Amino acid sequence: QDTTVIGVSIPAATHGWAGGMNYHAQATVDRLEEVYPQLDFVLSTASNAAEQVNDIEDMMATRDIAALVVLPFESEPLTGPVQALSESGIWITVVDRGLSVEGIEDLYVAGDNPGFGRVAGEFFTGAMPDGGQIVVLRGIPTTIDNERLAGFEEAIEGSGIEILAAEHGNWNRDDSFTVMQDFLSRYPEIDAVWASDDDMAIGAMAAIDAAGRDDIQFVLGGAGMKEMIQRTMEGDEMVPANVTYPPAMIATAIEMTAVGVTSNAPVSGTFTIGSVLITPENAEQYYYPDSPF
Amino acid sequence: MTPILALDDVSKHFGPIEVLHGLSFALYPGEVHALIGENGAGKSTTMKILAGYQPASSGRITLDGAPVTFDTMRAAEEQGIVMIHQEFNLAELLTVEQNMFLGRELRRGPFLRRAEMQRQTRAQLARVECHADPRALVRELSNSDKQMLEIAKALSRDARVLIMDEPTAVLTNNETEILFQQVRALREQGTAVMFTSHKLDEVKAIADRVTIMRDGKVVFTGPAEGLSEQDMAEAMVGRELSDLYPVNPGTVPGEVVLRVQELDVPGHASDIGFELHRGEILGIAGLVGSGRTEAMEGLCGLRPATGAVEIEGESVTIRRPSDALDRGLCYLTEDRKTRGLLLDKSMRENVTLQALPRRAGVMIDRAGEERILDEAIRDFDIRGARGVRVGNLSGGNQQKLLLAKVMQSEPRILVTDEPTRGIDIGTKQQIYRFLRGLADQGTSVIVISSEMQELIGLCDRVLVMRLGRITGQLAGHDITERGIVRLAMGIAQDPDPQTDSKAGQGEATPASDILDSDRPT
Amino acid sequence: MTQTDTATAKPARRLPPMTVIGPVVALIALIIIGAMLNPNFLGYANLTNVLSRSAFIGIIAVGMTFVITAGGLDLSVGSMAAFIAGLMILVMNAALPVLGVGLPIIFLGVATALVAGVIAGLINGLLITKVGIEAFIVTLGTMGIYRSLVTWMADGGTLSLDFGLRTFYRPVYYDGILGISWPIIVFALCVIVGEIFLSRGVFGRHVAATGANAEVAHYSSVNTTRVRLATYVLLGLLVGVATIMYVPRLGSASQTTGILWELEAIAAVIIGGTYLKGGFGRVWGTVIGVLILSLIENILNLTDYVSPYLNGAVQGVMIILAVILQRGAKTGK
Amino acid sequence: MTQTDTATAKPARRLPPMTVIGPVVALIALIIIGAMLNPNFLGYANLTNVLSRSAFIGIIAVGMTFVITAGGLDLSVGSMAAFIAGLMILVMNAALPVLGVGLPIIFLGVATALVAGVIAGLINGLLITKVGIEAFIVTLGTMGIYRSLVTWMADGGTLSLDFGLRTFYRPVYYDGILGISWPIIVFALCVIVGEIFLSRGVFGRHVAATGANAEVAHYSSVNTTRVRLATYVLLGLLVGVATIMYVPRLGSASQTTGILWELEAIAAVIIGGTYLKGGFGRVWGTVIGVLILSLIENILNLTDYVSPYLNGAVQGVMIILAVILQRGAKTGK
Ligand SMILES: Nc1ncnc2c1ncn2[C@@H]1O[C@H](COP(=O)(O)OP(=O)(O)OP(=O)(O)O)[C@@H](O)[C@H]1O
Ligand SMILES: Nc1ncnc2c1ncn2[C@@H]1O[C@H](COP(=O)(O)OP(=O)(O)OP(=O)(O)O)[C@@H](O)[C@H]1O
Ligand SMILES: [Mg+2]
Ligand SMILES: [Mg+2]
Repeated sequence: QDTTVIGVSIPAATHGWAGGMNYHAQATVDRLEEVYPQLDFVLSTASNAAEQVNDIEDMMATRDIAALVVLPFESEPLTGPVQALSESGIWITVVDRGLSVEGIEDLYVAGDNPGFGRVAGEFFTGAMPDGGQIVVLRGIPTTIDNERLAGFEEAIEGSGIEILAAEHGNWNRDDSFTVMQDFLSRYPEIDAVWASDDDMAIGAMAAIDAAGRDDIQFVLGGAGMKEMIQRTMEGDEMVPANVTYPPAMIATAIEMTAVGVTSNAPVSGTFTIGSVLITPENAEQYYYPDSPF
Repeated sequence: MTPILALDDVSKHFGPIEVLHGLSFALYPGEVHALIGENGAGKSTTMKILAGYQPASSGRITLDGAPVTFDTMRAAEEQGIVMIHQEFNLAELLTVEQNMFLGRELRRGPFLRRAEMQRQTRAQLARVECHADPRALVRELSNSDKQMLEIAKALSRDARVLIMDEPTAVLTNNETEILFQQVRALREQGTAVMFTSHKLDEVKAIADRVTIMRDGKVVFTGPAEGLSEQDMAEAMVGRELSDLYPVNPGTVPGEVVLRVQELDVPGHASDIGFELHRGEILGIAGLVGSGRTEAMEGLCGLRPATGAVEIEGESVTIRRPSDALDRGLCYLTEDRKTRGLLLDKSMRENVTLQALPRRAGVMIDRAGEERILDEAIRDFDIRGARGVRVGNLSGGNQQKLLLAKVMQSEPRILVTDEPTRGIDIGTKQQIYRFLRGLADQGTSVIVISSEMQELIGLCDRVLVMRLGRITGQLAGHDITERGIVRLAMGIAQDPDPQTDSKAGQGEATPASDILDSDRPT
Repeated sequence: MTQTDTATAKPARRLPPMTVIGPVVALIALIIIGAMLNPNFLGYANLTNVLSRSAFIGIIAVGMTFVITAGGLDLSVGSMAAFIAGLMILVMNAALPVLGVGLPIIFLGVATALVAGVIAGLINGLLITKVGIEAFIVTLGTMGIYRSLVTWMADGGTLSLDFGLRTFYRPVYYDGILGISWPIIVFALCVIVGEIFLSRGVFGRHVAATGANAEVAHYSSVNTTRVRLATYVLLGLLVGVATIMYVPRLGSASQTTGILWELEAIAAVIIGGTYLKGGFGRVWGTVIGVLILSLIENILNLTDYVSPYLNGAVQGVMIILAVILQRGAKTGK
Repeated sequence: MTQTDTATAKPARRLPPMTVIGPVVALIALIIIGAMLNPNFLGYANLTNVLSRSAFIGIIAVGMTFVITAGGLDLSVGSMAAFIAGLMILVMNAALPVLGVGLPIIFLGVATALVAGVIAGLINGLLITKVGIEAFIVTLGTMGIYRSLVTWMADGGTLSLDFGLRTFYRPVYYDGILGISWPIIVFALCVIVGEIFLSRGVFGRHVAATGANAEVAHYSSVNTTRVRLATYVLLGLLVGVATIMYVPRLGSASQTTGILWELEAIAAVIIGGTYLKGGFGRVWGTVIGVLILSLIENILNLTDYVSPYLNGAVQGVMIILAVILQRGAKTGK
């Protein structure tokens, strides 16, 4: 029996969210290989765009892939190579970050980065109707981070909420701990923190705890790390909410691709996985105790 | 006649310390000029100033009567002034040919003419009867080959002035003779040659004029004619020199303290066996490359070796130098620059380095170190500023420091390899007395030396090595140059010089010149 | 032979005073700048923050000073720290059901970190000294290996210490005595002991001798192999110590833990005046190097004058400037 | 005494054969492993891919061979490549309205890259040779600076070449002559010219002499300052060349471009047998080093035996093994 090979190319686990995404990719591949004996998967992780292009080229040249699930490290550099694959008749599933040319992919499972920022911003305007002073921790300098911040700024415009400062915490607990410590030294009065990511929120909260500051009302993270969801669920006032950006979207994409390749089910199109606000009320729905993230 | 190159009232100081005081000195075409003096007198410094390697602090340098300043060595070299340094000036990782032509490669456009350079290198080396392969790495050469390479390199530069700083220190008599032939040829062509040496017989043999320095001043300049070795020595040292070698008390040697059997140093020496008695000075003679150094380094745990070693009746295993040191066995290397001293460190750190674990335990007592250094400077008459980087000490003073360093670990068996290389005659005398004094106090001493007179004058007994094996031993009045040479050349397998004197004559042609030079002790 | 990159002719003086004053001046300049830019800069809280978080790199840099002085280099320390942190967390979490929350489990964690550090140092050291491969290559290799192992142990995610345990262990980072936090105390101890041993101990002398000229050291009965090995083991041990301080801070380890710590530690050592080619090192200089690096970051976070995108550029310029200041004397000639 | 015992004179071997055979054996072993694991490994498509993408690091590593042989080091090349790529893209995009799509704008981009590379190399070189700071520190500093600058130029995101321009420029990476792609051709040219100049050129000889013993070289009238400066400029130029090949491939530059290239290039140089301390280098060895590194990555992509989390570990082990193989002879003693 002929096996069909599906390539999965994703960024390496260089921060918590990506780690979760890696976990889901790996788990899905393992599971689907059992479910579909006729399918074979190639999973590779890259730590920059050039490496990801290498991986894709290798899949193409040596593994005869019939479909590619790709979460582009960056959109621009991956567009050309993925387009080349698409033109040679390979099924393309793009996840999270769209390519810069439309119509290349057969299936697009999209995260919504501006939406992620906007939902967070809307939470802030709701939680701080009288305005206030906040600090922002940003991720690794990338287009994604820029989009999120833009969405956030747009949402809080005119609400009286003022961003005192924004520095890069690189989606990293240690870096955000450091940055937050310094923010605390710098500003005697901070009302809230948009940490934009749960790893960074953990670092920031550790710094706030250690400083014993009680002026900060809450820290909003993002991406739905299980520890943070749990705290929201339990009604922790520091963590009143979260914004989803599920790393599990890669699992959805791989599954749909497997279905698309093995059957004639109509799976092509665009599936946007919007960011939603998690509050103590709906937190239970988003709590996956078994995920590493 | 105007001198080619002259110094006029030149002074030189390093920081606050003045090492040359108002030196005046002239070098004429077609002469061989020897510059001699005690260690640290300033010979090397003078030469470096002449050759443009270092600027003078004050005074004038004149070339063909006109004042010059050499900004770079290149400028000096363009004027035909070439210098051979006291320290090797070769890049060890490069080949012979690369070193020979370094900085003046033969080229065709941007490319090298390697075949031509190799050919010329071979030719230049042949001139000084050196047979090193032009493609060999310099670090694989013996010290004497390195020196011959430096000489060949200097000779190849068509110098008007050739300055050589102790060129013969690591050379054999034979090689020295080859060098001197070249020097005589240069003299014929009108080249001015200047050199230093602590071997006064060489000075006597080749120099036309002699300049003697003491403490950074010229104390004598004049024709070599009529100047005896004794005169030179006394002018250098500034005191009367009695017998160079100490009196051998001739006491009966004590019990055996070191017994070596079947010592093998792979690739260098094999089946080395001998005994060493308490209070004895044992010489080891042999041609260069006969494996003396390697055999003793093997014995002292400095390189891999196998064999049975007994110290003071106890069988011992020596795997690393610290094992040897624990047994009171200590080795003084022949190569002070790369194996002996940390050139970038001060005297204090060097002098205590070997003895530290024994003397200090865990922490170092700085004040104690300073005291040790005081003593060492006094006992070994080390001259040079106290805080100076050891690499800036004069060559001879480095050698004295090395000796002081080794003595810090209070060896009961001391192996010295070429202990007087580059040492002035006055200090040599002190070192000989020192070694004899050690022996008298019950220390056993092994002396490896390429100077036969030294072995004859100093040792109670001499072992001779050839091709990595001991070929015989001589004791007491049998220690003669003739006897040593025979064993070293493999002419006589029997240590008794009488029985084979006829048998050896036939094939001894290569050694005949040395046999003729045999002098009574 | 060790040929210094810069020096052709060597100055006759031993150490130009600038190499001593340089780093201190740079540090003072930074402190003044910081104080001018932000009044809180010199406050107790900020200074404690900066010093505490400098402690990890600082402790590692003390060990790195020994390694570099002996003529070596270690690129693996950052990954090693991440790996040890991950291992510690795994071991403590696994032992929790048996030992429960309490001092014994902390000691188990501490022991794990120290033993793992020593073994990791030993592996680097043996490959370098016994197998005879360049330190650069060995530690580049182990850097990849440890980084990869921690990713694998964490399944690509984050390893987190059990919450109860974390609460119990936390004070090791945040508390202290007399208002001085533990990391600062441990750092200070490492520095004092390190400085004394490097500048006045026989071991330190042997380290410098080995770095200055290994052959001379060998002929002086110094067991250079053992000395070099010991520096790597010491460094491994100190990475372990740093990790013991690091884990209670956030209670987690992931593949981003300790990234670029190696470069920061090496930079601190060199800014402090230790010779990269070996032969001379000083621990107190390293401390100043560490503080300079931390303060630059701190000052950048305390001000808005520089686009956050350019933080790296400012750091780069400052590192070069700090060293220029120190090498001032050399440049002069 | 009299004359040398010729019998013990060493044969004039140049290099222990293992240092020559070692890297080649490692490479062949990898090729065999690859071929066994996947039948497509030796296919035209895969080989072209591997060789083309090796070209960037390869071209840079050729320059790095010169720098290291002269006793230097450059940690900034990866960031420098990112910076130059960013600059090239900015310049080309800005010139587009004036020049339009066509060869002139490509030439403008090429010129930008080459000039920027030379200037960047010059800056590193001048700081190292004239100001006299350790290469490690200077290039660590400039590494941060370039990385930061590219982030800043891209405003934290990605700089992208105009799409039309990209389509026009793309063939520079993907096309070639006689089925050999341009990057491979350019790489091969750099290697051949580099090898000839290093092993047979006057410049190469001076580079080796400077690295072997700068003092001796200086006393032999080699202008060591200029030689060292020239190696950094050459490296900068080659980084420019590599960037010219890189930009058409991805059409973009961001702060992740060229990350860790410096370590990869240095590793390739050392695996190839060049001495990290300087004095001896060989370009052909570097090529083998580059290929070994690329093939390891390629082979890891060809198979599923290793968890992707452990790729780094496998690479680390392989790098160390490759060097052990080469140093085999040394270990023997
Ligand atoms: N670069 C330097 N810095 C400081 N002192 C120096 C330097 N070079 C030489 N000296 C000192 O100058 C003095 C003269 O040294 P020099 O090398 O000229 O002696 P020398 O006559 O050649 O002795 P030797 O016979 O031992 O070679 C010594 O005291 C030495 O320590
Ligand atoms: N540093 C070195 N590197 C490589 N080879 C060396 C080195 N030193 C000596 N050799 C080689 O080892 C051999 C024996 O050494 P060496 O000449 O030191 O013997 P020796 O009998 O001690 O003579 P001497 O002490 O007179 O030089 C020689 O052929 C020499 O070429
Ligand atoms: Mg001298
Ligand atoms: Mg010898």
